[in-house]
Amino acid sequence: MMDLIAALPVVPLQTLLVIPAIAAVVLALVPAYRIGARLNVIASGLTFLAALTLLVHRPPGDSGGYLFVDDLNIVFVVLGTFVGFTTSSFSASYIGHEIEIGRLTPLHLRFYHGMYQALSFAMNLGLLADNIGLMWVAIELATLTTVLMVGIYRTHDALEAAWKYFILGSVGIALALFGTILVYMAARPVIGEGHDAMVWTALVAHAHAFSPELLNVAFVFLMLGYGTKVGLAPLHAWLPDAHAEGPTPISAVLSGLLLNVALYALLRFKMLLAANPLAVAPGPLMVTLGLISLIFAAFMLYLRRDIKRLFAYSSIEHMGIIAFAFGMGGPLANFAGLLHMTMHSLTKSAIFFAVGQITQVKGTQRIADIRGLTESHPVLGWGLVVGVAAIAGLPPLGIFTSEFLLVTSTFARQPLLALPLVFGMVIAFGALLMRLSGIAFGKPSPSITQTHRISVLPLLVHLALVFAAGLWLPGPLVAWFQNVARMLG
Amino acid sequence: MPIAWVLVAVAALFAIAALAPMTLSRRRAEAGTLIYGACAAACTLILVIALAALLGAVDAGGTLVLPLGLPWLGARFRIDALAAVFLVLVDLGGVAASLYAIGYGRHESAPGRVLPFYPAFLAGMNLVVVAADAFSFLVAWEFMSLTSWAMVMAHHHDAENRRAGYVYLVMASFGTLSLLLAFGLLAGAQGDYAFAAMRGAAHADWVAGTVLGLMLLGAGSKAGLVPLHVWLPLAHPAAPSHVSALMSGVMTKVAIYGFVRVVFDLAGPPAWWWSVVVLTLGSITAVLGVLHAVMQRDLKRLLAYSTVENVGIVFIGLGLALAFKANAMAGPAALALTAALFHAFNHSLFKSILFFGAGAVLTATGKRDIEALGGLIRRMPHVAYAFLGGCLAIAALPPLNGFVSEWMILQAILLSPALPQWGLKFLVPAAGAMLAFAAALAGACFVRAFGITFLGRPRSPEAAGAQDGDRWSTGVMKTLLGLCLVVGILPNFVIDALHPVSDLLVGGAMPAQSLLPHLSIVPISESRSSYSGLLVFLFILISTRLAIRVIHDFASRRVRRAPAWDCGWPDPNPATQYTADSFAQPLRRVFGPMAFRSRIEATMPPPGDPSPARLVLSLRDLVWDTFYAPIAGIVLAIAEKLNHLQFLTIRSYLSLVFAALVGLLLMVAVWA
Amino acid sequence: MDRFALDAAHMLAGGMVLVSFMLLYQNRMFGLLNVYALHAVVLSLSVAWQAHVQDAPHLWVTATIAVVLKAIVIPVALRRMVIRLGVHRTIETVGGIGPTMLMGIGLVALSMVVMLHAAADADPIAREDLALALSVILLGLLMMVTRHNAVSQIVGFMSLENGLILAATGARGMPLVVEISIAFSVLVAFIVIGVFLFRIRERFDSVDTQAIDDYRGGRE
Amino acid sequence: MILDLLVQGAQMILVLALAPLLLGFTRTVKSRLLRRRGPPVTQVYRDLLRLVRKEAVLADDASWLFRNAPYAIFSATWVAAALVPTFATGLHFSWAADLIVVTALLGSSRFFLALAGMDVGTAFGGIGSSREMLFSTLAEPAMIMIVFVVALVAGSTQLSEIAVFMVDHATLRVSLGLALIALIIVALAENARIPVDNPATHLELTMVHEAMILEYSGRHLAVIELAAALKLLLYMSLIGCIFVPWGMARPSSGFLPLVIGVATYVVKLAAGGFLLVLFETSIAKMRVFRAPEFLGSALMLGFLGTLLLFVSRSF
Repeated sequence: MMDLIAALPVVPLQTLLVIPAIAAVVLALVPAYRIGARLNVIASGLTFLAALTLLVHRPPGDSGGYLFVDDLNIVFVVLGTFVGFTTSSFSASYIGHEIEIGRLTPLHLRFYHGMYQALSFAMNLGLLADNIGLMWVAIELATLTTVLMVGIYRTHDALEAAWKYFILGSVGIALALFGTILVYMAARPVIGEGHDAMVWTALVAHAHAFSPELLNVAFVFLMLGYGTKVGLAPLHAWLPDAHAEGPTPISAVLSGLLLNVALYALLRFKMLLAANPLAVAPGPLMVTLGLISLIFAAFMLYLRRDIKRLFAYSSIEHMGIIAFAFGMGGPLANFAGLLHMTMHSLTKSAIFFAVGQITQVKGTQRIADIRGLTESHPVLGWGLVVGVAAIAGLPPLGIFTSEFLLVTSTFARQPLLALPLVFGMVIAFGALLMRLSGIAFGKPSPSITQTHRISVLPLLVHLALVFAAGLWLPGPLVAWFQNVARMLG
Repeated sequence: MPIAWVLVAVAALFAIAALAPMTLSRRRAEAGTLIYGACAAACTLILVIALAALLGAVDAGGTLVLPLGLPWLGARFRIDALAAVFLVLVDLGGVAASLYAIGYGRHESAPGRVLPFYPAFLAGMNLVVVAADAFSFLVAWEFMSLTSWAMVMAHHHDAENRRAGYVYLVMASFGTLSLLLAFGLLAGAQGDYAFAAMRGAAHADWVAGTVLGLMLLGAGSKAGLVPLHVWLPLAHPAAPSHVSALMSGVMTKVAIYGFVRVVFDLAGPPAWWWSVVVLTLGSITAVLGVLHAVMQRDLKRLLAYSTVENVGIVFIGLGLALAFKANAMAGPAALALTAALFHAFNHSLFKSILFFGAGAVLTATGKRDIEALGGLIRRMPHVAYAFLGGCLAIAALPPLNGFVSEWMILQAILLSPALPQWGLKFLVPAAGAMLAFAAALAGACFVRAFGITFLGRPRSPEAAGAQDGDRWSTGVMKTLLGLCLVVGILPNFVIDALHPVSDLLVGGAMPAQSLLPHLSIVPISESRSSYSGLLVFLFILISTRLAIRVIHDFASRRVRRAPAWDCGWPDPNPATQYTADSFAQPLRRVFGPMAFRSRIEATMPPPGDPSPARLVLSLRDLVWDTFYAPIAGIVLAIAEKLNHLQFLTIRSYLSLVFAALVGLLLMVAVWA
Repeated sequence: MDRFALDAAHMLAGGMVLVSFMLLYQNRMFGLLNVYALHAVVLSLSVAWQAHVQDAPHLWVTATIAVVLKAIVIPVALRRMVIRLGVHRTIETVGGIGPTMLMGIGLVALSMVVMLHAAADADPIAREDLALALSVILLGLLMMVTRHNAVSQIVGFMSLENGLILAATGARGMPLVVEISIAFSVLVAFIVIGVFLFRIRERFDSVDTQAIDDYRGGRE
Repeated sequence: MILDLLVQGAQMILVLALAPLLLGFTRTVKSRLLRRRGPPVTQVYRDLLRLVRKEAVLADDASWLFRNAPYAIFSATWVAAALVPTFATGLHFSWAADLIVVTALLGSSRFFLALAGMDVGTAFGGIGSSREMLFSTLAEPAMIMIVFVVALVAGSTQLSEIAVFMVDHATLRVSLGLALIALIIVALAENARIPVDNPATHLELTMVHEAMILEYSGRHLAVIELAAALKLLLYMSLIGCIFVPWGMARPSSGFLPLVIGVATYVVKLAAGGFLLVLFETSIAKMRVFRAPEFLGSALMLGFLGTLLLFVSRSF
């Protein structure tokens, strides 16, 4: 076994960027949307495989200090590419139906697929970048591509959502860039002018010598800039609309990947600050924003009438929990944060897979018009029930584990912080369950089409993973996470 | 190693649950029989193991660690005396319910929504009891809630049931989160979640006190402690009857297990004021529960409320045990604890009978409203017979088992003047009065329940055309009744079986009972008090036979059937019978105003006007009005307020960002 | 570095702040666009000066981009759009010009306090530039927040970008990648804005974001 | 041993034999007090015999419960009565059950009586049962409180022990006084005496006990009547054994004490019966919904007594 692994070729990091980049160009040119969809799946699959090899062989970062891998970003890369892969296979069947009912034209789809690969290119770049400037560029690219995809339906609401996303996003861009500049300013006296002063590895190495005040100001800007992308309240405004109005696969990608990438950037800079003893601890800031987002989103869940918006808000809520966890810091909380993030990506994208088909078979996104799914579409219905149970943190599903660790460790360390946390969780649970019992139970509402079998697969795969993780976490993964948790301090 | 076998059986239950859907799709007809039969077998296995472990036939010590759950901890399972007792309780109920369901399940309208969850539910309850670390305990605990919720939602077309399920699961997860906090405190910042470690660690007073509070919230909400009981009378009736029986008879006991496990075992030595809290809550729960029960018209809801009452009685016993334990009075503590556990066991027996009976009535007539029943004793003699027995037992009448446990609790109360604390001196007799009051009310409640449902004349055509329960159900009910009787007349052996538990938890035990003359039980000393169920039973038996014999020898045997006399005004119309509401009227008139803020509007037509007079009766659940309605209102109000943020203009969103930025910059400026 | 270079850099950066205030002061559409052009010009001057002082040739590129794109192309394009879409020529503001100006002054003070305090050990020129750049950024943001219609919001956003460039150029030896990214982002930003304005125009006759926001009554 | 068994048996027979006599005695005395000649003391025996000889008329839809309830009622009451020491303490089976059990046994007989009342499905039966249960919800806790008082004073719930204790250290205690009053109130209510209920009434709307047995006739009625008589006797002897326990024979103490015991017992019963009648003739029956307050006062008294004992053992 081991020698087999050893026999695997060392895949240079660039492949993770080259595959999607080429695919983007190709897909933009392929006229037939079915082929395009397949190619999309294949490309994403290849990217995922390439990412998997990182687990066994870790190629050295390139000499120029542009790309690098460490434990932290491998976690994100593998997770991201996997979700990207499953989502692409879901989208393959999703868009088929969109074409049938004529919401999209093949021309749109060329654009769509191109953008999809461009997005995954941008996200991989952002995750692997060793240069904070490069990371910034990548994340902005990712934002812009998603903006374009959110607007793809060209309905009034879609455009308006995209517009809002774009404006708020670009302000976020600006703030994040200023933060980056400040970090450079802080690094320059120590590392010296030029490229090195933006290389992550070098930065962390010398962070202790940086001017703490400058770092504080920088983190304020970075927190707000990237926090906008993470969707933390009060910077969240773009998120619900973008989720609700874009094509559902994009909603899945947004919740499952993009938020994580932004979060990753935040974590990087948090580590930078943590490395500097004199700088203010970034923890309290993240904890505060996390709690605000959690409780705010929890209350917002109650009056939602649009099913996709509902789950978008639940994404805000969970981002809040994750930010809270990382803000708390410490081995347990960080572990919980990582686990929660992973589980949330899997679960939330699974939910959006289900929601995508539900909206297609019921022909509406209005929660009030969707009833009795467990009766009319058992697989979808129970799939949604399991998904919501998972997202609500019920055992034996993955998120329960992370919430267990988070709540218990927090209450033991900071009892007063645990109370608002639990409060928010209960409130959110009440809302989600209220909606669920309406959607999944009761007399079925009329449906316009039947569900297509194939696209149930990604949903089931994700749920199976979440379920397995709730019962049993593989040892290596745990060691890995604990390792990263220690890294995060 | 017994624990291994238990886990095997649990795994088998999970397997059954997993196979249920395909069994359903294949051979729909026998699916129920197969699955319930298999469940019964698995539960029997666990039951045997647990009994063996309890009676010391096998050595149950030792923790089994599976590589599941938290990776660095593993899932730990262990059977100690306490666990063994509750395993017996759980699986006795499980076996009974499964066998009953073999017959009852045939009438289930939506088997697909019950069969897959039922085995999982059983498995969950078993796992809670054997879990030996916080994580697996909580997973099993919440899994138990989840599966039972799924079965509450089985008949989901009825909006009432959906509401019940909603309230239930929200309360359940609230409870779980409080348990989470409790375990967080016990585990400490290092996060050592194994029970062994928690037991070993020394906890500060405030920690232990907080843990007690959290347990009352967490376990109390699941057990149905007032004011956390509101979900119970909604959810228990909503589920299919055999599941209701499990939820009422067994799941509440699992909750009690959780409470006992943490408060008596893990949280360290109790402070005396703990008992004040527990006793107060217990007494209030007992009385309020039964008062509500007397007023109910829905048979299953009545039973659910009476479950609340019995949980209260158990908690009274636990409170006494805490008081004695805090004052290092091992003997009395053992008596109180034994009594509490004994009552929990008894309740699981007769509450199962009663819910089974309710289920049989429901299938036979399709009605849960007792106002529409009546006269079933003639149509369903077997069910009626078992149900009557259950009523006698739950009304704490000798020689059945309900009486013994309550008698023991009273004996424990009689020992409490020795307690030094003044607060307890005042509280304990009050608790005793409440207990007696609750018991008496329970008598009234079940006279009403049985009398209206089974006696008199049928009040609806369905009731008139009812068929008796099938062989399985009636068989199970009668067996359980027999068990009630045996336990009632031979309590000695149960008490001795509970010996190791009290040793484990309060470091003392009642004197051994089995070998006393005439099999009587003696809580403390012969001169204080003693009770021999066997003798009383024989007495009654002999005197009854004697009376009958004498009468039949010397009296005339002639019997004539005639219309009822009824003071000379017999009226064949069943509507002239006393109704459930009119039966409850005197009690309502005495206790209603304070307990339910009951109001009656009577509108009389003027004299000479033939139109009917109407009487509108309104009862309110004060707990709901005072706690839950406001909370719900507040939450929705806040949601409404915040919801405006959904409709702001982009500019206002930007100004939010702007404000955040400026605020943070100011902060930095001020700090740095 | 000699005194004069420092003062000149200050002068230019300060000039940008001043122009930002002028932007805030404007209440006529065309006036706004003109002032924005001026803003871009000053920016390019300052960038050029930095290029000269730091003798960093690549900064000249940035300077030219600034002049060409921001001082000429964009204002012209926007002016066209305003005319074609018939956006009404006055800018309605939130809470009047006066208070806005006051707030602006407060923001400048804030940024001074923050940066001068924070970057105490950075070299003086960079420090001053950062302080002024931050104030430009904040003023740009303030403008976006206090203006109702899309064009002036876009202008506000772009002045914000100018502030960024000022900051970036102020930071000595900041690698090329950054300018590229800025130019690139501004470019994309503008294109996308253009695309959006166009699409939005398809749907209704005004690019007033207020109108967009009005349109969404009752969706939820 | 044998003697003990004999004594126990004798007691069971004795109570059975004396019960109707006591009832008849009270009736006679009552009518005398009311200046009537009244029936002879043995009238109750005759009534019972007549009823036994008559045929039993069952309502059309009376169930098996209706036919068996009388025996259950009777046996429960009888056992209870047999467990209360009358003329001798330390009865052989006394430790088989204590005062609480006695209370509970009476409870079960009431349970069956109430069910029997509802079986035929007449309005009157229902009224009777519901009111009976209402009274019991107050009378039973009161009884338990009384048990508490006595048990805390005597340190036992065993009637024999209590009796012995009372004889040995006879002291005046406030609590005991309260308990006595409470017990009398409970006894009046339980035996359907004035002022709670009127054993002689046939004005339907006011009756409680009579309403429940309205449908009974023949031997069933006889058994129930006998049970009622037993109950009266039981309460009398209960009061006697707790509060005036003098003259009882100690366990296995020769023959003479037994004779004395029986004699004193009869005297006690007579006195009790006379006092009861005196009380009844001197007050009027109260409305049904005053009764709960009446019983509630008993509960309060009992609780007060218990509280006093808990708070300090010197009362």
